[in-house]
Amino acid sequence: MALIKLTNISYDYPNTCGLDHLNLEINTGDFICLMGPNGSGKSTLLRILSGLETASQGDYQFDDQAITAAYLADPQDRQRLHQQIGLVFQNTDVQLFNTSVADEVAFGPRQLGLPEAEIAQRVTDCLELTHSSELRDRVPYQLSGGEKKRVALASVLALNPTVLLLDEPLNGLTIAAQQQMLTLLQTLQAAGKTIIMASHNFKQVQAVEPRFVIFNADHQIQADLTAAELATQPEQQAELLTL
Amino acid sequence: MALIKLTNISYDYPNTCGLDHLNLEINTGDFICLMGPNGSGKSTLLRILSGLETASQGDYQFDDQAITAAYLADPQDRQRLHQQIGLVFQNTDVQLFNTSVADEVAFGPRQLGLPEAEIAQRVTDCLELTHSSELRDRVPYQLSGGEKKRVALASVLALNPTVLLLDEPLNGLTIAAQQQMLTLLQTLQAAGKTIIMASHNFKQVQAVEPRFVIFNADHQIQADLTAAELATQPEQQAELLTL
Amino acid sequence: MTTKQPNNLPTWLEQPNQLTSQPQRHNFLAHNQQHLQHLLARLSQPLPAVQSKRWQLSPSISLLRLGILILLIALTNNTGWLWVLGLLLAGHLLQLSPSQLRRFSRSWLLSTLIALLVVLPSYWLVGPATVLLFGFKTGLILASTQYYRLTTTFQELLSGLKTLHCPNIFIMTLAIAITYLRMLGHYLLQTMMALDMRMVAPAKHPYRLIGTLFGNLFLKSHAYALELYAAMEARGFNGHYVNQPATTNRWHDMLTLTPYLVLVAVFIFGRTYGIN
Amino acid sequence: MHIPDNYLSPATCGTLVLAVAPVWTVAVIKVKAQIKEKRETLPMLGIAASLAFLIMMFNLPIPGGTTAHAVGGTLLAVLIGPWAAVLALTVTVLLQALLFGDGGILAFGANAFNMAVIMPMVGYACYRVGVKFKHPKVGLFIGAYLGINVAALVAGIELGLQPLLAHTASGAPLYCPYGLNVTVPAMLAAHLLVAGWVEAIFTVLVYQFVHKVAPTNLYQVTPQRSRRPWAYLLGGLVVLSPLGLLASNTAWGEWSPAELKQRLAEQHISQQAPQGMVQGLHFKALFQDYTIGNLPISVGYILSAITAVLIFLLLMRGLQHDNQTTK
Ligand SMILES: Nc1ncnc2c1ncn2[C@@H]1O[C@H](COP(=O)(O)OP(=O)(O)OP(=O)(O)O)[C@@H](O)[C@H]1O
Ligand SMILES: Nc1ncnc2c1ncn2[C@@H]1O[C@H](COP(=O)(O)OP(=O)(O)OP(=O)(O)O)[C@@H](O)[C@H]1O
Ligand SMILES: [Mg+2]
Ligand SMILES: [Mg+2]
Repeated sequence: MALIKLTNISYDYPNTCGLDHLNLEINTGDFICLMGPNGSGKSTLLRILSGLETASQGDYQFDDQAITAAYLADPQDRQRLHQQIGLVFQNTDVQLFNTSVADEVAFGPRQLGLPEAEIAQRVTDCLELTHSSELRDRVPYQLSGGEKKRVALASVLALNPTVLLLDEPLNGLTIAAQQQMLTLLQTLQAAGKTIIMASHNFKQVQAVEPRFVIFNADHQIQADLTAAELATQPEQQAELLTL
Repeated sequence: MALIKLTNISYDYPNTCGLDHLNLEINTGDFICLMGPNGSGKSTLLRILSGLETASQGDYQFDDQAITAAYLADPQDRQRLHQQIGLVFQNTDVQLFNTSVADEVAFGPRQLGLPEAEIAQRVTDCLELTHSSELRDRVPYQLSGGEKKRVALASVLALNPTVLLLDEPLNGLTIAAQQQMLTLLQTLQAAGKTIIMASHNFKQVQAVEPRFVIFNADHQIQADLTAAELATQPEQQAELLTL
Repeated sequence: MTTKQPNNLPTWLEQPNQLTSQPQRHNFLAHNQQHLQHLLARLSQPLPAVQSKRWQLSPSISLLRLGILILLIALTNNTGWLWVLGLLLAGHLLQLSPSQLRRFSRSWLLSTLIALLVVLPSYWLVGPATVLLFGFKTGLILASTQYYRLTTTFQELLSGLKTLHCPNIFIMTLAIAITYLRMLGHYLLQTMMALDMRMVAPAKHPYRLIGTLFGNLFLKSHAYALELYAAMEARGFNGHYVNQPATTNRWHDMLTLTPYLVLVAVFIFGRTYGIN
Repeated sequence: MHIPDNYLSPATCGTLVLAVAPVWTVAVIKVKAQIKEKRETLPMLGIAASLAFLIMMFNLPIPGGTTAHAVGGTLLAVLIGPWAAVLALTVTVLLQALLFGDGGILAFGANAFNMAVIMPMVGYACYRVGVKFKHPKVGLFIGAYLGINVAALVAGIELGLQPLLAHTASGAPLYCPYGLNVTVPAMLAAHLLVAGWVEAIFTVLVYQFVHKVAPTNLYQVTPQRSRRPWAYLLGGLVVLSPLGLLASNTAWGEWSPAELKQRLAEQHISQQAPQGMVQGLHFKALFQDYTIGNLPISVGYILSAITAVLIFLLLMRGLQHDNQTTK
């Protein structure tokens, strides 16, 4: 049974289209990379998956539960969904709001009411995993662009969500840092997490062999290829390289 | 005579170092790409160059004029500097503040008091150059990440500055859009503009053969190589590929 | 390209979470998000809701007209007068498109109703006449302000105030405030969403959270203030907004204002003859 | 707290605008000096205005399931300085009145007076006292609580005076139909019990956050060099005081208890003047309705105003820091 199932999802912004009749199935443990032109709807899809918006039309099933506006209006259900899904925003600025990086990472676990010792453990672990231990006592909004990205991931990881949604997490990172992050994501996938990320860096992402879901400029899914399938289609590959 | 001359520039944030004793000379018509690890000081340097901050220490000469705190305190001098230097911020969100993309691009020329016909012309041209004509009537803050980047560049271009500072302009763009933008920048350079950009995409940027100024993690310049020099140093090149 | 040795995950990250859920009485975040979205929708409207091509008033005149109208309504206690003013207003309302008119009526009725609810208890204190008169006047005032709001953009308001010689520092502040309202509102909305994503349990200290939210908003806006202002300066801003020159006709202006001036005159001089 | 149109008589509105005008003048002068020192004050003004707007539209949960909202007057005063806060809040109030229908357009002066002048000033004064005694947070808490309550009290008085100021020949009120005995308790009860606490807690928490992360972003008091603006303000108030005569048939809010009682009785609102006012107004006996001897009324007004200003100055003097340490 698919973990996430989207049937005929459309999303309309007040005067533009966001998504147009999408169908998508995602299984537990998948590593998915969303690609496509600017403005094709990748961020919109991630926001719908995270429950921040509800689709204008169509059906979104998460773990056999229909995620509707009514479901999300219930605070308890909403919480349960957010415990399972973590989202790193495209603009990480909006995501960091605490007084120190350590507090930022501790925020989620603290909400859960975990014992302080465990919270401290999680903070240390997450900062280490994202190579940002040395930022621990800095003020989040004063970090550089790439540093913010890493702290944002750490703060989401600390909640240990089963599904990780990442909106262009590689943006603004150096190539080396991109590789580190991809390796981390791969490790998380190996541990059973489902990872859905948007990215334009086909070259880098290819190394972790994700399943590519490719949007076209009309806000539709144009292709949906596993790494194995992609390997047999050199012309597709060439196209992606210059997308 | 160099257009921009930095001598022994340091910049200290309240509790971290931003830049450490930088020396740099930039000539009219240069195309410079700043590279380096996250948090190495690229954005800080661009902010100093644009006159947003003044260095804690050292000397910044622009067009034979020392840019000091006192110089910048004078509104007229400040304005003169700003007319020559345009900056696209790393976080484009802060840069877009009008109610429509067309107004956004028209803002600068209108402030300069140009006739309406010329303003309209500039708006059309700039939107075309950045391939964003179809965004004309959209609300800037509702654009997708990549669209914002292009509109931000258009709005700076409309002022026709002689020096363009671009903080990670390729971020969030598709590979195709990155190439378009680089081509545009190359054309601008050919027209005599000086271009200084920060980027992590060595692969893409290499195509336009810029001069690479490379920072190390200690906020210093580690290397300063023209494209020709780089071509003769394969080991440097390999290092940059994974930076 | 070689990927490095996968780093080992801590054990807590390898096991799935135990889902918990605690009851929560009300969700202030969701509530406020809705509010903000409404505000942003209103702010992002680049054109006035209603724009008449033939009869474009200069912004200062429409502001003046609004002032005169409200003042007249507030000053008079004569129902006949109010009737005339009401007719004038209704004439203006005719210019609205049907959908706009519906929108107008909805918000107008609602606000008038609220105003009436407040005054209603005074029925037992001072009798029905006061309540009626008050309701009538308030309704008219609300209608005229509502009409003004529907037909005026922020830019027009600014240039209107400017023509009326409002101090520059006020105009500047107002202009920046409107601009920023959009940006900060958007930022606040996004931050609330991000917060929402990590609100995996009811907030133990909702107020601390709100303090964090707004403290953060202030600091961020402080930083934004500097950057945006610099960005504006970098694009030629020098403390004065240069507006798109409005294409208005002085004769139209005067013509539209005439009925109001006549009314004012009648109001002032009519007093001696007992007209109102 | 936002007074809509038609609740206050135009005369009251006009008087209040004139009363705030000198404050605005001083604020502009003060802020211009502040801008010269710190350029970012200019954009900060606009930002603070929009911040205040957002604060006022943000619903805060209160026990019992309903919501309230803070105003943020005291908070802004502490963050960007009291005079800048006056300007910023004025702009917020204007914006709300013109574009969002919160608060009236004619009542703009009254709303500005309550929320943009009284609130930040009272709040900031308390905060300064707190700082002086090394307990800024306590000062701030009290300031925020007091600030909003004083503002509510003033709003209540403004509203409650209307039946006395403007009524038809038969005594039917033309504007707000409730007397002081209704409006003041109503406004105060709501604010003393709920809104005041919300405001105070909110203010302190935001302050705490900013203080922890970036204490340098708080408004730093520069040692006072010139007292000119105060002089302008006070001078302006002295000159304006005869306006009290214009505002209504009798100067508003300054009836003798007997007259008050008679007026209230006239309207069958209350057969007795509120007890507090009977006592509170006794000092008027000294001046006998400001008519001292045989002087014309307006001169009497000016004299009274000067007296008030002197008392005010003396108070200020007493509260000021000494520039040189006295040994
Ligand atoms: N808040 C909004 N209001 C209105 N339209 C929006 C909004 N956000 C996005 N859009 C529009 O919806 C479409 C999809 O946007 P989305 O952000 O999902 O694109 P994207 O694929 O993430 O692009 P990018 O690669 O540039 O981030 C775009 O045309 C965009 O302009
Ligand atoms: N406002 C600030 N306050 C304090 N420290 C800051 C601030 N902005 C940046 N820094 C710090 O200064 C250093 C240089 O930052 P800068 O933004 O210039 O890096 P960068 O090279 O642009 O990095 P990136 O590639 O991630 O954008 C970093 O260590 C960063 O944490
Ligand atoms: Mg996106
Ligand atoms: Mg940077």
